[in-house]
Amino acid sequence: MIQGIPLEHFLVVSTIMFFIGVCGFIIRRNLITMLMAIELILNSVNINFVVFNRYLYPDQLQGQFFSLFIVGIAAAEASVAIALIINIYRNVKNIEVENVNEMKF
Amino acid sequence: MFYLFSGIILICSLLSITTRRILRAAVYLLCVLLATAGLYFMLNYQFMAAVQLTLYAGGIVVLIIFSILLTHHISHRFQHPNLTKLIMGIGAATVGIGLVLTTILSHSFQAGTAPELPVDMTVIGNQLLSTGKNGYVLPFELISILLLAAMIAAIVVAKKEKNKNSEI
Amino acid sequence: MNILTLLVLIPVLTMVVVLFTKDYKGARLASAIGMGIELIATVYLVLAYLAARKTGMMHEMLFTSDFMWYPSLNIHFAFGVDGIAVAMIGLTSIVIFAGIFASWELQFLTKEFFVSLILLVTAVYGFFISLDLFTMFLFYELALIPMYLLIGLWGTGPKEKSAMKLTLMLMAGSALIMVGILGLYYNSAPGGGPLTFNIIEISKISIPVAAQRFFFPFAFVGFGILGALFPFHTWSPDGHASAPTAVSMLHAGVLMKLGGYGCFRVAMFLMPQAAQEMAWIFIILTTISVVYGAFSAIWQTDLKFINAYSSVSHCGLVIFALLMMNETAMDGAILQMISHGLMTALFFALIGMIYGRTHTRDIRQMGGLMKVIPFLAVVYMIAGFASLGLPGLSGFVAEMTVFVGSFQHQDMFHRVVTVIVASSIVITAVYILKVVGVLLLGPLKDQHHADLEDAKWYEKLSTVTLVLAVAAIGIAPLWLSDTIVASLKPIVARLAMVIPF
Amino acid sequence: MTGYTYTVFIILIPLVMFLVTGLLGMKWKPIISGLLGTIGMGTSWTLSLITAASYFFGHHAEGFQTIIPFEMKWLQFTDSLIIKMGILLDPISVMMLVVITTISFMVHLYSIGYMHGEVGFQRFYAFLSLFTFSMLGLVIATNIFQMYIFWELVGVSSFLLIGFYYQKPSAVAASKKAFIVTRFADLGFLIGILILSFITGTFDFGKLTEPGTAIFGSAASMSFMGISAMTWAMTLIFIGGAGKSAMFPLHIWLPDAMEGPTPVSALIHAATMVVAGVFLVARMFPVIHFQAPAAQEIIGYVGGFTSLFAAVIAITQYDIKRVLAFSTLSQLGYMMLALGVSGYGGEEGLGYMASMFHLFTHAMFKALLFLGAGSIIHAVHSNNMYDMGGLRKYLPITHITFLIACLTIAGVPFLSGFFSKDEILVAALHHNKLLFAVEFIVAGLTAFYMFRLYFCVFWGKDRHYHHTPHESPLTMTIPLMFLAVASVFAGYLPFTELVTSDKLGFESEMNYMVAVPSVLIGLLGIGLAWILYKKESEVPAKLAKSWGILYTATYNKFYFDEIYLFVTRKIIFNYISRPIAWFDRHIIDAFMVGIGLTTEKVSYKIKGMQSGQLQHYAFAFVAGTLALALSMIYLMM
Repeated sequence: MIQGIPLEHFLVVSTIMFFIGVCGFIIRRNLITMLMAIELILNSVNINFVVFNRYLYPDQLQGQFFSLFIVGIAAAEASVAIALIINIYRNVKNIEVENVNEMKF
Repeated sequence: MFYLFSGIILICSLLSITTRRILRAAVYLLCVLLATAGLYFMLNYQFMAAVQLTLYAGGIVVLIIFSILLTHHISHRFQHPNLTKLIMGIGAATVGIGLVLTTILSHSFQAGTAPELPVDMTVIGNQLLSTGKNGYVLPFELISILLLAAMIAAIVVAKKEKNKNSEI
Repeated sequence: MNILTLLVLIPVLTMVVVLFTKDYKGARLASAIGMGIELIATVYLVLAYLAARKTGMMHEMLFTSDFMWYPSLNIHFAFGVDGIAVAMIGLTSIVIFAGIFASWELQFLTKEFFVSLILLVTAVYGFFISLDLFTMFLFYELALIPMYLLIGLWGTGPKEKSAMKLTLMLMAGSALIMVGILGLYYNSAPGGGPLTFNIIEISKISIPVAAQRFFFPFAFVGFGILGALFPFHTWSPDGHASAPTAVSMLHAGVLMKLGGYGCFRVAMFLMPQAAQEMAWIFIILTTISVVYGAFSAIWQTDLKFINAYSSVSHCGLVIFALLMMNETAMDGAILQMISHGLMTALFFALIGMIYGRTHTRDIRQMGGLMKVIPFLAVVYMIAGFASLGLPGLSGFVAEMTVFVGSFQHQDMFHRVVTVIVASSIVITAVYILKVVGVLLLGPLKDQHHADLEDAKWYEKLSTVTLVLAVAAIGIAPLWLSDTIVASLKPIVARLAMVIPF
Repeated sequence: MTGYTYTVFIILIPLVMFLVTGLLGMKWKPIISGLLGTIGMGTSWTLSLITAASYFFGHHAEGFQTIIPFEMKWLQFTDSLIIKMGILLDPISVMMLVVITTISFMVHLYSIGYMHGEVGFQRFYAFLSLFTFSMLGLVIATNIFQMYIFWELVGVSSFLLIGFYYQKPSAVAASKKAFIVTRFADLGFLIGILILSFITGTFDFGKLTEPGTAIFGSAASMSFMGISAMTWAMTLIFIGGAGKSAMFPLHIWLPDAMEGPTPVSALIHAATMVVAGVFLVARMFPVIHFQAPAAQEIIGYVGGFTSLFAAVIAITQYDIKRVLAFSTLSQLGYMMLALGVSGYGGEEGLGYMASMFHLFTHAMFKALLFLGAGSIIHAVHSNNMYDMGGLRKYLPITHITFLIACLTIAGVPFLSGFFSKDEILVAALHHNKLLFAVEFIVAGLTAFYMFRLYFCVFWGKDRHYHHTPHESPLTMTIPLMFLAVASVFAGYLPFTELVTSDKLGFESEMNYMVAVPSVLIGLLGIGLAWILYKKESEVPAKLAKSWGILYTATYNKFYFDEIYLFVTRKIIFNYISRPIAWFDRHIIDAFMVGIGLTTEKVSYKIKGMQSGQLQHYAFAFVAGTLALALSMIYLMM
C-alpha cells in the first residue's frame, strides 16, 4: 500500500503536525485545547516512530512498541491532566491558562 | 490514499487549533487521530492502528469531550488569542518547521532491506511479555504502574474537597 | 584518646549539655565549665607538646591521627599540630574562655547563643588541627554559619544587614578557597597515583608551576578576605560593630586568624613558587592595608569601628609579614596573630562592657570615664598600650619581630615597604591616644555616667585573663617565639628552596 | 666580674615597687605607698652609690672596663640578632645610675610633701617607680634593642605622669602630644636600629662600639638616595634621641609637658628622661664619630640651634615652669652640641666628656630649680611669675637654694655649672667657631633669663596672695638643700679621668681665654636682669613693645605649636585621614555593597520573566530547543 510513497513525505506530515501542535499549545488559552495540542504532538511523534520502523528496520518492532508505550503514557497523562483541569475549574471557575499564574515569582 | 490521509491530518489539526468552538476542536482532533490510524493501516501495522483507534480515538477523545462538557457551555466561543502569543506560536512553529524540514530533506534515509517481520498479535504479545532480547516486560510493567498511579492521582485530584477552606 | 580529638569533643559535649539546661544561668554555667575544661585541656596540650619536642620528636606534626571518612575522594579526618597550631589553639581557648564571661549577663535566647558560640569555637578548633584540606575547609565553612546567626540575632544596630554582608563576603572568600583547594587536590599527584587532600603529603611534592600560578591567587585571596586583606576588608567594620561582644571578640580575635593561618598553611606552604612570584602584589596590598587601616581609624567615632579598622591594620601586618617569607618575619606574623587576637578580644570585651553601661559607642558622647569606672578604664588603657606596641605587652614583641624580620630582606623593595609599614606605629599611637584621651581622660562629659558601676567579678575575670595572656607574651616571649620558629623551619625551608624572582 | 651582680637589684626594686603600689596601693593609706616608694628608691640609690664608688674608684689601671654582670636572652630574631636583657656597666651608665637614682630619690622624698593629700597619691608613686625602672633599664642596656624597649617604657611612663591630672583637658592634651611627638621620633630610632642591624647583624653595644671593629665592612657600599647607609642609620637614631631630648624641631612637647606635677617635671623633664637622647648619642658615639661624620655634624648644629632658639624663647615666657622648660631645652642643646663637636680619645674627646659632665651637673641644678619652683608653686598656687614677688621673705630656704641654682646655671665661677659649661665652650672653640659663638651668646642669655625669673619671683613687690605663703615642709626642703650642695660641689668631680670617650682618663686645664669672657657675659646677663627686674619698672614692657613682632613671635614660641597643629589637625586629620575614612565607606565598601545591590536589582528585573504564564515557558522551551538545535547544526559544524 505504501509503495511509491517516500519516507520523507510521512516525515513532512508529522513535522508539520508536530509544529501545529506546538503552535496550538502556545496560542490557545483554553487548557483543554492545550491538552489537545499535546495530543497532536504525541501523535506526530508516534507516526514518526512507526514510519521509521516500517521503512528503516522492517525486521524489528521497536518503533511500534515505543509508540504503544507513548499511547499508554498519553492516556495516563490525559487522565491526570483532565483531573487537574477539573480541579482548576472548580477553583478559578474557568480554565483560561492566563488565570493559572499562582506560581509566578 | 496516503495524500488523502495526510490532507485530512494537516487540515484537521490546523482547524482544531484555530476553531473557536471547543467541541469542534475535539471533533477535529478525532478526525486527525482517525486519519493517523488510517496511516497505520497503510503501513500494515494493524495492531497499532487498532490501539490508536480504541485508545486515542475511543478513550482520550471521549475523556476530553467529557471534560469539555463538564467545564463548558456547549455554545461557548473562545476569545481571539492574544497577539503576542500568536506571533510567538506561529514564529516558533515556522522556524521549527523550516529547520526540521531542511534537515530531513537534506538527509537521505537508507531504507532497510531486511525481510519484513510478520506483525501478528502473537508476536507482539510474546515480545511484550518476554524477558529476553526484544522483550519488553520491564517497560510494560512500568507503564502499568504508571497508569495505575495516574488513575489514582486523577481520582484524588479531581475528588471534591469536603472542606472548601482547605483547598489550595 | 588523642588529645586533639578531645579538644573538638569537649565543646561538642558542652553544646549538648547546654542544650539540656533549663535557664540562662544553667546555660552560662555549663558553657563556662566546658570552656574551662577546654582551657585546661589546651594547657595540657601545650605542655605535652613542649615535652614531646623536648624529648626530641622531630616530626613536623605531633599527635597525629587519621580516619578515612570518604574513601572515593580520599578525604580523611587527619589531625595533627605543630607549634603554630598549638599557639593558635591556645589563643582560641583563652579568647573563648574570656568571651563566655564577657557575655555572662546575656539573657535573650541564652541557650541558643551559647550553643552557636561554642559551635563556632568547635569549628575553629577543628580548623586548626586539621591536616586534610577538605576537612579544614569543612570546619572553615562550619565556622561561618553560626556567625550569621550570632550577629543577626544577638547583634546591635543594623545587624541583619551587617550579618548578611559579612557572611556573603566571607562565603565569597570560601568559594575562592574551594577553587584553590580543588586545584591543589587535582594537582596533588603530578606523577600519577591517588590524589590527596593531605597537607603534609602535598607539601612533599611540588605542584606544577602553571597550576600554582593559577590557583595561588584563589587560595590566598580567599583566606585573605577573612584576614581583612585590602580591599576586601569592608565586612570587618560593619560586622564587628553589629556583633555582640563575645562574637566580636571571637571573630576579631580568632576567626580573622583563620585567614592568616590559611594563607600560609594552605596557599603559601603548598604553592611556594607562585607565592614567591606573586608576593609583591600582596605586599603592596597589605602595606596599603596597614597604613590605610590606621589612618581610617583616626577619623572614626564609633569605638567598635575604631577597633575594626585597627584590626584591619594589624591583620594587614600579619599577612605582610607572612609574605616576607623569612623565618623571623613569619615568626613575627604568628606572634602578631596571637597578640592581636588577645588584645583585640580584650578591646571588644571592654567596648562591650562600656557599651553595656553607657549605651553608646560614640566617643563624642563619652568622656572622663576613668573617674567612674577605673577598672575598665585602666584595662582599656592597657589594651591600648598593647595595641600601640608598648614593650612588656605582646604587641611590641610581635611588631618588632615583624619589622626586624622584614628588614633583613636583601631586596630594597622589601626594606622600603617595611619602613612604610613601620610608620603605622605612630599612626596607631595617634588614634589610640585620641580614643583614650577622649573616652577615659578629661572631665566627665555626660553627668548620666556619673554613677556607673565598675566591673563585676565576671567582667574582671574575663579581662584579667586576657591581660595576663597579653602581658605574659610581652614579658617572656622567648619560649613562644622559639616554639613557633621551630615549627616554621620546614615551611621556610620549602619557601626558600625556590629562588626568588 | 661577677662582683656587680647586686646591680640587678637597683633596677628590680623600682619594678617591684611599681607592681606593689600599682596593684595593691589602692587598698592602703596613701602615705604607705609614698614611704614604701621612697625607702625602695633610697635602697636603689645606696646601691648605685656603692656601684659607682667601687667602679670608679676601684682598680682601673688601664682604663675602665665594660662589665656585664647579668644578661639573659629575651627574644631571638635570627641567629645573630638577639634581644638580650642585661646590665652593662661602663662609665657613662654608672654615672647615669647615680644621676637617676639620686634625682629620683630626691623627687620621691620631695613628693611626700608636695603631693600630700592629692587624689591618686598611690598612682603617682607607682608611676614614679615605673619611670625610674624604665629609665634605669634604659641606661644599663647592653644592646640597642633593650634600650629601645626601655626607651618606649620611659615614653609611656612620661605620658602617664604628664597626664597625671587626667581630668584636666590641657594635661591630657599635653601628655598626648608628648607621647605622639616622641613616638614619631622613636619611629626614626626604630628604623635606624633596623638599618644598623641590617648592616652589622648585631644589636650589642659591645660589638658596635668596639674601636676598629670590622662589622661595618659592608656599610661603605650601601647608600640610599645618595646618602650612605650609616649616615641614614645614625641620623635616624639621632632623631629618636632628638625626640626624647626635645631637640628642635621636635621640642614642642617639652614646654607643654609642664602640665604634669612639678616633681615629675624635675625628674623626667629636666634631669633624666630628656637626657636620654644625649645618652643615646653618647652611647653610640664611636659609631657616629667613625662611621657617620655627617650625622655628627647634624647633631652639633641641631644642638647649637636648639640652645639658641630655646634661650631666646625663654626670655619672654612668664610661666615659671615654662621658663625652666625652655632653659632645659637650651642646656640639652649644649650637651648635644658638645657631642657634635667632640673627637674620640684623649684630649680630642673633650666634648664628649664635657657633655657628660654637663649632663651630670645640669641634672643636679635643674632638678633643684624645678623642685624650687615646685616649692614656690606649692606656696602661692600659681605658675605665673607675675603673680609672684618678694617671696624671699616667706620662703628663705627655697630662696637660697634657688639662688644657688641660678648662679650655677649662669656659669658663675666655682659652681659646678661653670666647669661643665666651660669645657663645652672649649670643645666648641676647638672644632667649630660658629657653634662657639652661638654658645657664647646663649651663655649670656641663660644668665639673663634665669635672673629675670629669680628677681621677678623673689624680689619686687608683694602680690595679693590667697594666704600668706609659707615655707614648705621638711620633706621638700631637704631635697632642695641636698641638691644645692650637689650643685655647688659636683663641679669638682674629676670627670676628665672618669667619663671619657675612650674610657681612659686625660688631663685638662682651665682655658682662661674661654673662661673669662664666658664668666663676663654671664655676669653681664645677671646685671641686665638686675637692672630690669630687681625693681618693678616699665622698662621691660617698653622694651617688649619696641621689639614688636619679634617679641610676639618669640612669646608665641615662633608659632611652632600652631604649625604642628596645622599639620596634624588640618593636613593629617582632615586631608588624609578623613578622605581615607570616606573613601573606605563610600568607594570600597560601596563597591562591595554595590555587587550585592546589583545582584539584587538584576534579580528583581529578571524575576518578571517568571511570569507564571505556562505558554511563555513553553515558548521559551521551544525557542531554546530550536536555538540549541540551530547552533548545534550550523555553528558547531
